[in-house]
Amino acid sequence: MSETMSGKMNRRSFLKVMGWSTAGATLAGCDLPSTVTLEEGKEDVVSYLMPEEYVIPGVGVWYASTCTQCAAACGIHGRVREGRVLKLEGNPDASLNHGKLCMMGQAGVQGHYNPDRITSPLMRSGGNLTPVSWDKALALLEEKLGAVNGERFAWFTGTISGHQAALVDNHLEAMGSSTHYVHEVVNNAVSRAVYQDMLGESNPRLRLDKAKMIVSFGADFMGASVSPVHYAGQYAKFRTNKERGLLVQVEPKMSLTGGSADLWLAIKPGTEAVLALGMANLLLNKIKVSDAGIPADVRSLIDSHDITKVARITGVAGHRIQRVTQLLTERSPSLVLPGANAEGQAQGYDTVAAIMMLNHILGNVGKTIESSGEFPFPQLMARQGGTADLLAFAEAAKSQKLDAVIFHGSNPLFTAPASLGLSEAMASIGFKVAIAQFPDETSMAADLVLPVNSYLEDWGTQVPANQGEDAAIHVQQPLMEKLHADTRGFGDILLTLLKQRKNDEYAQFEDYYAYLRNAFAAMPAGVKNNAKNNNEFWNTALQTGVIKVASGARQLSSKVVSFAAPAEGGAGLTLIPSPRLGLFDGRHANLPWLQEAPDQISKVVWDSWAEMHPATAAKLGINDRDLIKVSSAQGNITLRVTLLKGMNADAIAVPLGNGHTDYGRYAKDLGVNPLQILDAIKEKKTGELAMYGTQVTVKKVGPADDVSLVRMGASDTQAGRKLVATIPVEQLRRTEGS
Amino acid sequence: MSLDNILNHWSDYRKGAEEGGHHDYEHRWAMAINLDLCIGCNACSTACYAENNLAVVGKQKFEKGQAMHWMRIERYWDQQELEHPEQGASFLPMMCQQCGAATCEPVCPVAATYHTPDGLNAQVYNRCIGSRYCSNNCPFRVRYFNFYSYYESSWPQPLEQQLNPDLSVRDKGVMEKCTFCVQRIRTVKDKAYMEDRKVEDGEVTPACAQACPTSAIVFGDTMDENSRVAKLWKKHQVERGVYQKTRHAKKNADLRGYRIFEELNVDPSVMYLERVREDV
Amino acid sequence: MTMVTEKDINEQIAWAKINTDVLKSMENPRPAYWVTLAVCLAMISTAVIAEYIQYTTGMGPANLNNPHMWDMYIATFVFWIGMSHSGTLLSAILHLIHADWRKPIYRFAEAMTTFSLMTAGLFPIIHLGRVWNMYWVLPYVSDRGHWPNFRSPLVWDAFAISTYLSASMLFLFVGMIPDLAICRDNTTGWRKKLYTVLSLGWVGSDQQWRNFRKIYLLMACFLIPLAVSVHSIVSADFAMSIMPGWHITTFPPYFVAGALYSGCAAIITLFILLRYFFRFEEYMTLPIMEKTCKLTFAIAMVWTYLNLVEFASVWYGHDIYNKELLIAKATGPYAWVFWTMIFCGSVLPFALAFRSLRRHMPTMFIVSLGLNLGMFFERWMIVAPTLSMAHEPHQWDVMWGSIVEWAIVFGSFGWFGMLFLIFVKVFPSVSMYEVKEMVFHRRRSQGEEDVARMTDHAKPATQEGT
Amino acid sequence: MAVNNRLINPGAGFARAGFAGMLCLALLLMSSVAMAAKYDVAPPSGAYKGEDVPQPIEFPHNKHVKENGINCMYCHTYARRSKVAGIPPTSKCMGCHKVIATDKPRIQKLTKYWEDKTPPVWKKVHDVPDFVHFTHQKHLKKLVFDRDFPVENVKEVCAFCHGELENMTVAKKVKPLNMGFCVRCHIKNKELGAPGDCWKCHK
Amino acid sequence: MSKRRMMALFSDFDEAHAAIADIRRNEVPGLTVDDLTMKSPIEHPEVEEVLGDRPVHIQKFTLFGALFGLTFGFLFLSGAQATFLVQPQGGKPVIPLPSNFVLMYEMLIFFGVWCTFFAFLFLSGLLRKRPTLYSEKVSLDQVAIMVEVDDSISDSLKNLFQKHRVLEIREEAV
Repeated sequence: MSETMSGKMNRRSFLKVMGWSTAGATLAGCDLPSTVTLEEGKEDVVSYLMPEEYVIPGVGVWYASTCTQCAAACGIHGRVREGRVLKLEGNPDASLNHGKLCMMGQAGVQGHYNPDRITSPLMRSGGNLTPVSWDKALALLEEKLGAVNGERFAWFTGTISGHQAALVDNHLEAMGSSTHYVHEVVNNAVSRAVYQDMLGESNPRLRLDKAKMIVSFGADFMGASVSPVHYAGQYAKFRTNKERGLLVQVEPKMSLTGGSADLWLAIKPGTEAVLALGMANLLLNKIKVSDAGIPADVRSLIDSHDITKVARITGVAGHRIQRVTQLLTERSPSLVLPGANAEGQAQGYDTVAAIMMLNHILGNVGKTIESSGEFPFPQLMARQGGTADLLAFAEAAKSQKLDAVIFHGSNPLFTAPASLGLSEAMASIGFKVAIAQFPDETSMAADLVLPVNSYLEDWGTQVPANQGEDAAIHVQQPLMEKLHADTRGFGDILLTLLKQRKNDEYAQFEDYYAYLRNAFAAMPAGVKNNAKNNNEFWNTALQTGVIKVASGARQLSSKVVSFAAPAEGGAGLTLIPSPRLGLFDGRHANLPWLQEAPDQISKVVWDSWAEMHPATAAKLGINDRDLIKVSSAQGNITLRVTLLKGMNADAIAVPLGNGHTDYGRYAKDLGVNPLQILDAIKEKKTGELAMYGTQVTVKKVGPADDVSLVRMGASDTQAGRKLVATIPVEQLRRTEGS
Repeated sequence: MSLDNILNHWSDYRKGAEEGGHHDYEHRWAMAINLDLCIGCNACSTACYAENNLAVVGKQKFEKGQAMHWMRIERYWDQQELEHPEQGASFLPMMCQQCGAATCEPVCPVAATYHTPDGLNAQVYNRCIGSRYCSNNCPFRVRYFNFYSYYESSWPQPLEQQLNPDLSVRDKGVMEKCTFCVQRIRTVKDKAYMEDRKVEDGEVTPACAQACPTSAIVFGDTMDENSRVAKLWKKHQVERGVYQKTRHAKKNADLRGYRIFEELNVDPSVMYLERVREDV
Repeated sequence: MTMVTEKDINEQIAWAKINTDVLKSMENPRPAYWVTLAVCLAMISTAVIAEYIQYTTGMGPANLNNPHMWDMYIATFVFWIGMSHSGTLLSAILHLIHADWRKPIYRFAEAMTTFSLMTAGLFPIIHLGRVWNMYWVLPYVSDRGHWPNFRSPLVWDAFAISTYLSASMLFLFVGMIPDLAICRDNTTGWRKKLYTVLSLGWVGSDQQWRNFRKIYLLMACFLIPLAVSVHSIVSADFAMSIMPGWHITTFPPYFVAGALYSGCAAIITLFILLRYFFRFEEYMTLPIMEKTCKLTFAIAMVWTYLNLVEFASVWYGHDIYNKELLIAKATGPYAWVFWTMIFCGSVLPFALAFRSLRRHMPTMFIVSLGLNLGMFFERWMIVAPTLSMAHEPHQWDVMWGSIVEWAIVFGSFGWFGMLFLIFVKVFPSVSMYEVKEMVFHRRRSQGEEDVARMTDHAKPATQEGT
Repeated sequence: MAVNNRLINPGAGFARAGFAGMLCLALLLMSSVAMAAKYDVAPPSGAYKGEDVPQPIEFPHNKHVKENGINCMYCHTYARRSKVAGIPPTSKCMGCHKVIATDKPRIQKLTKYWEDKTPPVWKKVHDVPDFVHFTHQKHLKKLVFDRDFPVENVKEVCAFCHGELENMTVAKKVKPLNMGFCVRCHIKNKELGAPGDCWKCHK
Repeated sequence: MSKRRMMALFSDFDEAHAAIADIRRNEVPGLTVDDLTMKSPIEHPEVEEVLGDRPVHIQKFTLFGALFGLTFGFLFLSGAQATFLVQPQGGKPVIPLPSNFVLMYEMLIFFGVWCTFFAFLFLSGLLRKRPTLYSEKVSLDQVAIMVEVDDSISDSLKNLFQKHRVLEIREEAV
């Protein structure tokens, strides 16, 4: 790959190819043939030194790779022309995303070409980070990591998988440590725990496409979730099935998925379990579905949740609950999904368990919830994260149990609630290394920053935690030469780290590319799909970007775990720090396309804002676009409010993403970060952070202002026009059959 | 020559849209967008930014209404009277509808926008003098004007390396709009020409249709009867041409296909399929 | 009740006095003149700075945006085009119908026509995104085989305005030739040289007068349909579109009426100013003022009628977009502009129906300014609300312009003022030869036998009103 | 055919000389088309006096083309496969010049480039603006391959726009390559299917 | 025989009128009305009673200009449209009659006006050198009669002028 790129056109000539300057435009308008506007000898053109046969100037070539914009790891194709990657699209060979790509994936190129990337190693000296050479940086690493006690060393990453994950494990082992904090703000860690306990598998396949009805308890599966493109593809099938699927979304704040629901119900935050119990009550006691496998304590909990009580607590009308429950039995198989709102409570585990119990009662397990099988390469599987590790890390840092930490792919200083006191705690860690692409909060607090290649210039393998129809390893290959001379691949850095510890073992690998070639060669023949030799296997893998692996068969169990009686929601306003498909947990705040893409529901751009129900706002004397102060016990944030009916009256939502104090020109000092004011409540069973459990008070501090809060779209209604026409499903059945 | 030409082809030159216009169309690119599948996720819009060198204008200019999103997702709330939007939102991907009888065309003083033999509503950036009449006469409001020169501000180095060399970066004073990714059409047509064959259905996919996670957007050539889009148009009995024609063509009023502002007789090339609602 | 019939002009006025009075008005500007000119120049320079900003940075600083691709620039363009119609009306129509009371006032009205056209012509250029390519709208020979789009009302505008500008300038110029000869004969220095060139060698021979009469008649015949067509074409900029509030059949007559209306209002304003500053009381007499006012009132009622027709047809029509827009105009954010327009355009002109008011110059001055304001708002109400509330509700927006935009709009008034101020000091703003003709014919028609002795300087010029 | 007949505007001549001139021009055009019947392509007309462009290596086109009879597409190999003709990769030069004329200073310079692994930075001589979509491959297909024009004589077709490079050393622009130049040729060759649609070239 | 140019200034039109009437009645032998020119500060169509009908040709040029504008307009527009087929149609014909008529109308007036103007310049003898025999009074309030006569009849002509209370007679030799 890198050979093909060596003869790329020189950069200046690109600029000229692209730039349509004012002067050019003006001259181009000139009409007289005598004043020829095209000058010869002004532009440079650099020939290839020795081109590959398939590289033709002026013709774009698509290369397969893997997206790392979120943890889903979709397969991508990148269009490369004259040595530059221009556009990313989904890889049709990847069964995870079937050639589709979400907005975050599309914007990957902007991360790659971002003007604010770190372009050389930075070392802290005299309080400031100053550029140093790699030699110096590596020498410091060698010195510091050599001196550290293995037990006081840790890695802190985001979701990580594939061979990089294996190498991280190896490095930890070489260091004599076992502490690998994996942190993701957008996660389903609590659900995974429940799945593990109830189904015997933490990442079962959720077959939305097989369901005839979905009841989602705030699962924003098409929005900011663990694999949005995959589930959106399944949703499309769910909707276009012979019998059009019915989506009921129950959540306190309308999510992207909620926007597409047939029935959207605003539930009081924190009362999801009550509703689930109420529905179970109806199923068992009214519809008389069998209660096989339900423990007695749970059964009595169910019986104590009669419909009137449930309706009162949750704020969901009784007849709605009855109707939805009725439909669930009529439209089998169905699927009941727990979402972030259900998980992020002090009793998140109980809530998810109550919700998943419905699947058990309805007999969905095995029908719409399938086993994802035994993945044959456990060492490559994704290390999925949550917020528990963040809390653990903060704890460890505070109690001074860490001397050296390497950060990669996660930004805990941004995502940690201020109440954890992480920034102070981290100061106690003697040596903090950030392997980072951007100057984010965490890397700017590190003692040593190693600039890493973007995923479009790097080698790697990714294993999606939630696999598509076929289990696969996704290959990540550089789509172009490094943009900045002084950045290095993550795998290469890992190898360097390992060579510093166990040189004899890793000296044979010149670089990560060599390591991967070797690792691929060592893969069992079954995976190689009858490739004649290792080279052919390698080339095929690069070409398709996907190595399909047959996963071993496995059966799901379906048992209901015991759980405690659920809480009944907070008394005041509950803060919902909602992640958006786009800026996600804030990692994409530096991508201007995503900042300029309006929020799907509230249509706000380039800002942070609070969403409230008009009735709540009226009670508090707040008008649309007012400046408000949202205060929790931990602090407050000041931002503008946008009134949205897609809210429960007891909730106030502040989307995540903005509020960076560092992160390049597009993100810095824009908006506020609601994570900062979260209470550090722990989920009782899993130790995750209960992100949706913070009670806040809201006060108006400033008048409405049209200019400060920018919303796309002038009208909330179609004003009598036939823009989005709607038909009842019966009509669809009439015309297109069912 | 002119006089000859006029006399010989007079009747041709007097043909309007009703008789198919003066073009012998090579293609008539069209779309069908299933609103029941549109989840409003913005993937299409972002893909459009990536493909078509769209400028990012920033908060202030966005506030002024100077954003450049060729493809925008409009979000409407129906059932305003309810306390909560119980049927969710209504999303509408809106881009240039490539009208057959486009109102933007006849008003351009310099013929910078015109109809191509591909059935596209072309915008020749170099010819545009920025009178903005086209945009004023567009009922869909999908033409975007370069109120500033965005080259420096929108693509600070090295972001400009991402720019697609297959189409221009527009400078200030120029109108622009969705082109159905004409550069992709052009590439595919060139390829087909080099291979002495016709363009196949599915060979051209605009960035938005390509990206759409739910495949709500179907793109193709309505002149190719076997194309997916032609079949969809036919199935939903939406015909090209003016309102009266279409209305009479529609024998089954229950069918979901419709075109926005059909009554304005602009003959859009985008057919939407109605969103389906199930009352619970 | 007996009405005192006053004479339009004192026919006893001596011809030499006419020459002296008018020529005197062209000399020795008073301080007030320089101050006004300086104000105009200041307005122009502000506008030039604004235009420079706009030229270098794009149309953005004018706060134009997606729904409001046009705004005050086009409204002001229409305003000035409308303003230009009065000169033609007074001159050509009244000439054709032999209403000789036009004679003392048509010259400045025609000058106003030309200058407002020159002002109006700037706006389509200013509002272009790529000004440097504006010549592309003209059908010129190109190596590339390009032509403009003759279907576009903007191209019609280019044709119509250039035709109208050249025709009205010619009309003004031709009508001024005998006066320029007078100037030539009574001046020295650079003025003499200028007038010698401009008078084209006019000597007043019978052959010249005969041809003069013909060309004047012919041009008047051309100008009337031209004037009507020009504003119809300007209305086509809107009426040819499909936008609600623009796509209206009555627009051409409505525009023409509005044009004549605003033109007449401006004539009254300038009439009063000239009369006051140049002491033209003997020429710009109250009876002429009254006639102008009556004409204005008549046109105001035509305009009001057409307005009501438009409202009614929209109200009873089936076009929901149009109807919505009408309601929004009257009740939405632009309501104050709309109702000011209605007040100034339809209520205020009733002041013209009162003789005592008509004859009270300060009142008339204020009323005429009110009418002008109303007509300016009318143009605003044509352009802006449609754009702010068209078919697509997602793109609705209300816009109030920016400093840059308003600076250019105000600057256009300075530009017009400057042109007019230069004109009144360089060219005779009252037609001397025609006033003489008027006096001559009036005397003759009254059967005065003693039409001789026009050189009798001894005869006192009766002060009007005494 | 019906389309092509009417695609292009010969109207530049129209206003150029009024009605009479129009008719004359029609005759002229027809006759010029007739004269070009040998190739059934009417080559574009127009001349331009280009500047001398200094190049890192003074490449002698005449030696390669005229004396050695090397086909244009041997070096500019992308012309038939892409929109750009491409500058030959250094490896291609070295293919011959590893052994041929290695004593010449120019070749030594070339060898230095090769050894340094830095291709020479040439200056673009024939350039169309960045907003123009011009494809060599389609022109070659239409003018050479589809016409059964002898490929060995392709230089005659190349010369339409690039001039007679066999008589030049370093390439020099001798045709204007502006829009009028393109359009005039497309008008003349409308029978051959030269398109007149703006969006064929403007991007 | 030598000739001389004479200019007689009258204080008003009626006297000049009477003088011309006398000349018309051949009161000065060898001089006809066709030889004289009247100059006046304002237009006096009444003078035609005695000067006789002198033809005016401007309107012919006007007609020509108007017709030219009309035909040229149509041919030009449709010619350009028919050869420039990227004409943005918007579903309308390539040669749209309504808009072409509008432009033809404008061109009719445009060419009409300019032809008329140039005809005026040409036919009124403007843009020529002014005769030296000229009085500024003519542009003020006096009426002049210009005549070029043989010396032989100059005296009788002067007498005639005197009879009509001429204010001043200027003469110059040719």
